[in-house]
Amino acid sequence: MLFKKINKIYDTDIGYSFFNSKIAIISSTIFLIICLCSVFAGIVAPYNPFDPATVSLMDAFTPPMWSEGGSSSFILGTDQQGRDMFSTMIYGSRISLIVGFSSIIFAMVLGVFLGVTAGYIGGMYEIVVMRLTDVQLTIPSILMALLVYGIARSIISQSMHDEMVMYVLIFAIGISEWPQFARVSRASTLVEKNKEYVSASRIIGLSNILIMFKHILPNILRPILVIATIGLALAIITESTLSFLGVGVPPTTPSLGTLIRFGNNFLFSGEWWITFFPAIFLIVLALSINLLGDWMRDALNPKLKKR
Amino acid sequence: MSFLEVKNLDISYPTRKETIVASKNVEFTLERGEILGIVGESGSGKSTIANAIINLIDPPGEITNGSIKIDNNELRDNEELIQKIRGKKIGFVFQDPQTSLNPLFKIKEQLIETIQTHLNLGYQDALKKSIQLLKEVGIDNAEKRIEDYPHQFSGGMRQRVVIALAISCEPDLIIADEPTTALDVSIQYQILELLKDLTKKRNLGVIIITHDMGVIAETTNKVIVMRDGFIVEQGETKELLTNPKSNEARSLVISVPPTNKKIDRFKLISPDGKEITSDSKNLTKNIIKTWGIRENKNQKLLKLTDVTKIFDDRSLAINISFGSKNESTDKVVKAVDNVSFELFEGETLGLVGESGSGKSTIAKIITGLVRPTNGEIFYNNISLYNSNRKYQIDKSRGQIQMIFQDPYSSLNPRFKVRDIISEPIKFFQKNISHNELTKNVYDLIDIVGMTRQSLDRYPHEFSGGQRQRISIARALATRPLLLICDEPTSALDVSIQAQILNLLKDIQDELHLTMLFISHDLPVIRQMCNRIVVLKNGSVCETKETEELFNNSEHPYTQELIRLMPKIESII
Amino acid sequence: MKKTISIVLSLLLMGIFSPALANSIKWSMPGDSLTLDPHAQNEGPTHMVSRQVYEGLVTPGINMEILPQLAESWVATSDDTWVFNLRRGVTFHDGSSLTASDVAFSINRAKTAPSDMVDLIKSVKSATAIDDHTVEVKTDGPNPILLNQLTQIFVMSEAWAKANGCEVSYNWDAGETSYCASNANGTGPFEITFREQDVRTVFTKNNNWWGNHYTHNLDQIELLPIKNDATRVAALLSGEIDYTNVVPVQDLERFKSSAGHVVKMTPQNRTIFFGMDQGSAELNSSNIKGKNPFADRRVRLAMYHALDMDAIKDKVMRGQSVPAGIITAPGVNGHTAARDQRLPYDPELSKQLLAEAGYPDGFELTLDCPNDRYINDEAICVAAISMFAKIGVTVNLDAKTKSQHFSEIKEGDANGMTSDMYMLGWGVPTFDSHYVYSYLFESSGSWNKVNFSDARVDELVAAMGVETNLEKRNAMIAEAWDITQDNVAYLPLHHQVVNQAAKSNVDVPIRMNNEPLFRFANVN
Amino acid sequence: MFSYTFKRLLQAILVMVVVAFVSFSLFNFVGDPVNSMTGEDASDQRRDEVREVLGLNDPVYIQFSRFLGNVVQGDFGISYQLKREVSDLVAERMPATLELVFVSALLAIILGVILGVYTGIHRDSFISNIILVISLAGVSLPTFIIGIMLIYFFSVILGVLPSFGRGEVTDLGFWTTGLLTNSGLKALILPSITLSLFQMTYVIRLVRAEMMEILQTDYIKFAKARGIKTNIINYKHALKNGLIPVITITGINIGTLIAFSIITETVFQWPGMGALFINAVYFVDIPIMSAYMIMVAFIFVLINFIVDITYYFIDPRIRLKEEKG
Repeated sequence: MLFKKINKIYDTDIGYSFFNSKIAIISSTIFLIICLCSVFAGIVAPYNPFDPATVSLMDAFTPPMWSEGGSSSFILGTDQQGRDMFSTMIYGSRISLIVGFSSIIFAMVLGVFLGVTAGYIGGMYEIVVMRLTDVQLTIPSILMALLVYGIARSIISQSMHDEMVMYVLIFAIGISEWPQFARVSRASTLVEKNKEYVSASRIIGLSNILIMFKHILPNILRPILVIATIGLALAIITESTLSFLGVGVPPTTPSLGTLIRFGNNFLFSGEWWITFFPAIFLIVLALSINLLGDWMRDALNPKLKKR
Repeated sequence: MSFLEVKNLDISYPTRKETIVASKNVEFTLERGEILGIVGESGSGKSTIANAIINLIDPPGEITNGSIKIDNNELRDNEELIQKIRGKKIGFVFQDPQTSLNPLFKIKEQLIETIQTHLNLGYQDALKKSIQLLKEVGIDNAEKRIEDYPHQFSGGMRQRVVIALAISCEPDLIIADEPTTALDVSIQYQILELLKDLTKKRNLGVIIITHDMGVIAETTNKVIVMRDGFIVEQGETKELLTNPKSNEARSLVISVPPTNKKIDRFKLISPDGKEITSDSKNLTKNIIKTWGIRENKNQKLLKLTDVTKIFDDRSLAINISFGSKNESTDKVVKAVDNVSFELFEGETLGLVGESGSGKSTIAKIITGLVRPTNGEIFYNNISLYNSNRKYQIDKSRGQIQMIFQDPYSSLNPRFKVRDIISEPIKFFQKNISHNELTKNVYDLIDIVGMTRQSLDRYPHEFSGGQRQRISIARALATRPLLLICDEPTSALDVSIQAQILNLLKDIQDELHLTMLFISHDLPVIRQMCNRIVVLKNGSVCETKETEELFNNSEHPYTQELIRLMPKIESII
Repeated sequence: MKKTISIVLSLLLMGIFSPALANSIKWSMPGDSLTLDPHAQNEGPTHMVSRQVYEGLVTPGINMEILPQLAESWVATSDDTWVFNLRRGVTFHDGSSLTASDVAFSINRAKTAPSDMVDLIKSVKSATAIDDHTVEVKTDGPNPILLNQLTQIFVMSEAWAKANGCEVSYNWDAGETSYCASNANGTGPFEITFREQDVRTVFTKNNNWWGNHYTHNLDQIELLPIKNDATRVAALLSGEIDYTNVVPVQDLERFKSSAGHVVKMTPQNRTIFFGMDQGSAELNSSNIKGKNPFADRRVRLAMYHALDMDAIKDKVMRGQSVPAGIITAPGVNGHTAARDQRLPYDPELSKQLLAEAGYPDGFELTLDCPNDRYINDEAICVAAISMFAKIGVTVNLDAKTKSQHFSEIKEGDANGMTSDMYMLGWGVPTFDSHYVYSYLFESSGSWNKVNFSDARVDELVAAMGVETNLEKRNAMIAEAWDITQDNVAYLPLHHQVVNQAAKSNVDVPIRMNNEPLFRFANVN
Repeated sequence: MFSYTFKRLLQAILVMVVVAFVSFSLFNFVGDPVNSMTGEDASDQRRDEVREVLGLNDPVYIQFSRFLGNVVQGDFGISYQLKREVSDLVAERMPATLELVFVSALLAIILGVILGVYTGIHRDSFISNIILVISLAGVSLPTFIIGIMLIYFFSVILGVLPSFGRGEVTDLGFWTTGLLTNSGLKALILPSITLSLFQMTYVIRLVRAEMMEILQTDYIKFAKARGIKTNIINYKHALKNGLIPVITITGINIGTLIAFSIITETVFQWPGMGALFINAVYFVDIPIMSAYMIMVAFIFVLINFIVDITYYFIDPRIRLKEEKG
């Protein structure tokens, strides 16, 4: 049954293109492994670095297993607080991925909703929405995120900071990414709207909501999926950059960017592994998503005929 | 030895599943001064051959066998020679003049560039020659217009520019791939005349690739009929058209709507040469049972009075954003200008006109897709627009349905056929039981001549004709009284067109539908309609009974349209 | 056109062939001086720059001992009158001679708003020039630490200040500016010859300086502020700077072991501690409602015993700290080695204490921490959190930049919620415990944000402010410490250590306030 | 032409007003600047004085209208932290940032277009694939990691390039430039590479996709059918069409470059506006933050205005459309 399903997927153009692209297979495998690891972090990681009770400061700065002074209980060594690097990275990637996925979904829902409605309804509403994206675009993502972050910190009660910070990050990154989705989905909607199946639906008398979200939306998902993928990588990088600038998640539950930020302080003092492993991990994660997105962009582009 | 000799030509496209044979064993010759037509339905491989001659086959296609000789020089696999003769010895004309020219370069630049590539001319001489060429292809004020960009020319003019480019370096052979398909009848006529003229004057060899038997009849000396990559028949044009021997050629010829008479149904021939007869009566039985019996009372069903539509895009002018370029233009267009006509139950009214005549806009106004600027539309004596010019869709309750031109965009690609057909049923009968719904869908898919298995497939798995059948089934799902057909067959091959037209006629007869049939194709209109409204630039030229119009039209525009339409009978 | 080209060319050549001076030090620290006006800001880096250019009547030496500078000698003629005899032959950088009226002018300028030094020398009533070389300073009652205070008061040229419209200092906080903010005219061993704030400041040797020219051999100092720690370390490693007085502790080892660099360190007059709100009825961030766990001394003691400061010293501070038992630094009056002895690290005892206090399963709360104020502040907090976790107390960290941190401790956050537990560091510029009490322990102390309140302590603080009998006063100080230490009013962490790193041919003496004295620096 | 320009100008002003509004009203919520200025041991009375002097006790709308009036005159107020005219600070820091952004943009566009065209034309060649993989790595590498890596390698290990600052700068009166001195140019190398890498990869991918699409259009096929030489087709016909979106992306990316210069300037201690801004964020220095936001938006709007006008000259289709109207 499963085999049949795979065969069927293989039969489609996208599936064929996927199974014949080494890059697509490798990158999606890596991405999948990272995702699975972070979802099942509790099982995969030997320690729970987010539970301060299990961390012993005396273990701090243990080098990787294979180095002199390394310990077999810490494969990739420990950080400055004595947390197991391997576990911390897995738990950290979970935060990076949660923030990345959530902010992109947030941006996507908001952007696609505004884009589709703007493209379909048109008129004054469209003008307002598109002007909004213009204004949004004049404030680049990092800047926007810094702004939102700063504001949120000052208006949210301090005891709530830890719980809120993740939502703040998600909101901050998401709010700076939505115009991409709005633009693309508006442009695609403008194209789809003039197609005759939409006219047919209107003649039948279907409501605009139904036409927009049942008929048009499924047809504009491809370009949206592509920017969502690229955007995911971007969101993860933005999160890590914010954490690097010191405005990210709290240091007791570090994300990859926070780890790099702390590790960076130990780059010259010989404890290279504290920054090296998270950096490599982040690069591999972002690279695998980007490669996947790149492949998808080419594979889903109907204008590029296959050779 | 002929001027052009193609022998034994095999072309194939290897894909991952199979190797598609685009042409097999193709052999023909062409002399100077001769016009050869290659005709066939879509996918028959006719364009591939044209591309093969100048080695412009899209990858991964390749010539696997055979030879192409021009003046006894072998072209196959001789990239160097081909590069030299492209543009020089062989001129090429593509189908769509809108996309054939680089939008960012002036006509002048494109012409001079081509001339200087092949002829040893200085800039001034090349410029002079370019102007000369433009004059030759019939562009007025050539000295000035040569400074223009492609988008400043109309479609017909652009095609003239393309032809000027094709003949710019004194070629011996012109290959024209569907050169007039994208053009209106009157322009088509002029372009074809131009080609004939040039052939004579310059003693050229010309290959015209087309699906239009009328064009073949009026233009060519010799003709090749292709199907599935094979030449099924070739010969003198007159001989072949009057006495086709192969089934394919016969099918092609008899499917062409006659321009001089009205026939009841098209004869259809299956590939093995047998005649196909349809038995729609049986199929419509169930539908009639669910719909109830309808009678034609010959009452006025639809009435348009003084309908006007002005497209004023200036209101959108502010809508230009950073980076993204806006497509609106600042201009006022009177698309429909004071149009009035009536439509009676059971009749088929034809709306005919060239592009820009406003015929599609009228259909959109009737269905509520576009709001009229002025005028009233009455359906069963009820106005469809309220005082705020808002469309009252509940007034017609789905009784007005439409079939669209493009079978590829008129079905939602993400919906299964079953969902496409059942959606309108469910919309009008919210409480319909699952069984009844299935039964309804089966009836509809039966009536349009499709198998029930097709219900679980997606639109892209079907051919254009099949999709048009699905469109018809969807339109019927709301139990309409009025069916508007907007160029329903202009994207289809001629034999498929015949099938769809037959189907429409059958359904109309059985289900007592009223039809508004919109087309630019006069022969089709003649076959389908009782009365005809001729439109030009948004206003009505004349309205007449069909036979009356074709035999005794009064308006000069109508007369010209009838005179210029390519007639297959002209040769017979 | 020709002219433009020649200008551009000469600029180019100047750029390429800018003369490399034989003995120069490129100095870097995270921040820059805020203003060159010596009285406009009472702030560390500002004084660090001013100290190279300006001089005071007296000055702290390398070991913070008070040394004569512009005053050769002084005498207290009564409880409230001091007479200073000025050094002769001292000239300002602009060539004018120093007179007593310059000194009186400067002291008066410093004690006149909008100067920022007003608070520091509140006790000075007046400064008058008796003759060209004698200045009389009157204080508001006896002031045992006047000399100490005067080390921070730099002397300007009266004529120069008046000529340039900065007779009084300017209101830096309100964004005013003045000529004296970007120009300096002192009597010091170096004069400023180029300044682009936050980017580059060049000090050149003052050949007319009155002092001993042989205590240093510098021709030029260049200050290049680099905020980012790693970048500053990289700059020193790559040789782009010669000296920095702020080194991340983890990089000291690398400089220590490098043949090309030298490292120096000394304890600092700043103690880091945690404050626990013991006075409020309920903690804002805690899961315990209706009562305040910190109100119970046993809980505070439990928190104390949970902290393994040796581990923090070893791992977080890389040995660069002195674990503290008292929140005042060695050298401050009232500090004793015995008091500075920490209670032992004993998590088992902590658990027991918590159980006794009625929290066998611990409780939860938020710790506020700065992340850019003290050495490794955030890392200390994170380490402490995992130590608290081991005794069952779940602490959430809220780390933020210093300005927000201090604002929230002082006035609560945007919703008026005060901090339950926070990190703070305290230095004692007066070297007397009274300073600590009046801010941190007195019921009305402006930084007593743990709401510690003890009637006896309040009484003692008031009394020691006016007590002139040193013995009696010291007894009061000792009693106050006994009470507060016994109460575990705060959780002392450690005394910070100052460190600096330089290329090995650069010798700048280290001082406990982290302020370099380039007149004692040498390049070999 | 006039109405076209006017329309765009109007839109630009509209966007600027919104940004100014956002900039002020948002920053009005952030933190309490008094603490950042006075430090932890200042007296309460001192705090109140400062508060009064800064006008922080006024209602929000008065603060805003005061702000708006000042902004129009180029007066952004006085920095809470640095206590200097923000306009002076910005004028002082702007050359550094603009030089860095300009050089990076140039680098990104020139290299990006060259590599993009190459990979677009030679779709499946080995070199193209290598370029693409490297370019993807460029997108996947966070700017700060690139900067740290470059510093570590070129400054600390090799010691050939400076790790911070602008080097020797030349003061031209209205502008300080690092482009005229050796050390200034050397100091520019690492930061500009760091900053441009991300954008360069974007340009490469954009140009590549655009070229690939254009090379399949009918007019390219028609040009081939006319016997036009492959090189002319690739580098004249296709390239000109392919460059149009590059102009757009340049407009949009200038804003991104300026924003990302925050990180680059932080890592390289580049004395530009970004470093000023991030410092301002840490210290809740509202005047600098709002000035920075307005400056970034202004530069962005200005560049896009220029881009729109450029379009008018490059793409005849737009010109015609406008002339008709």
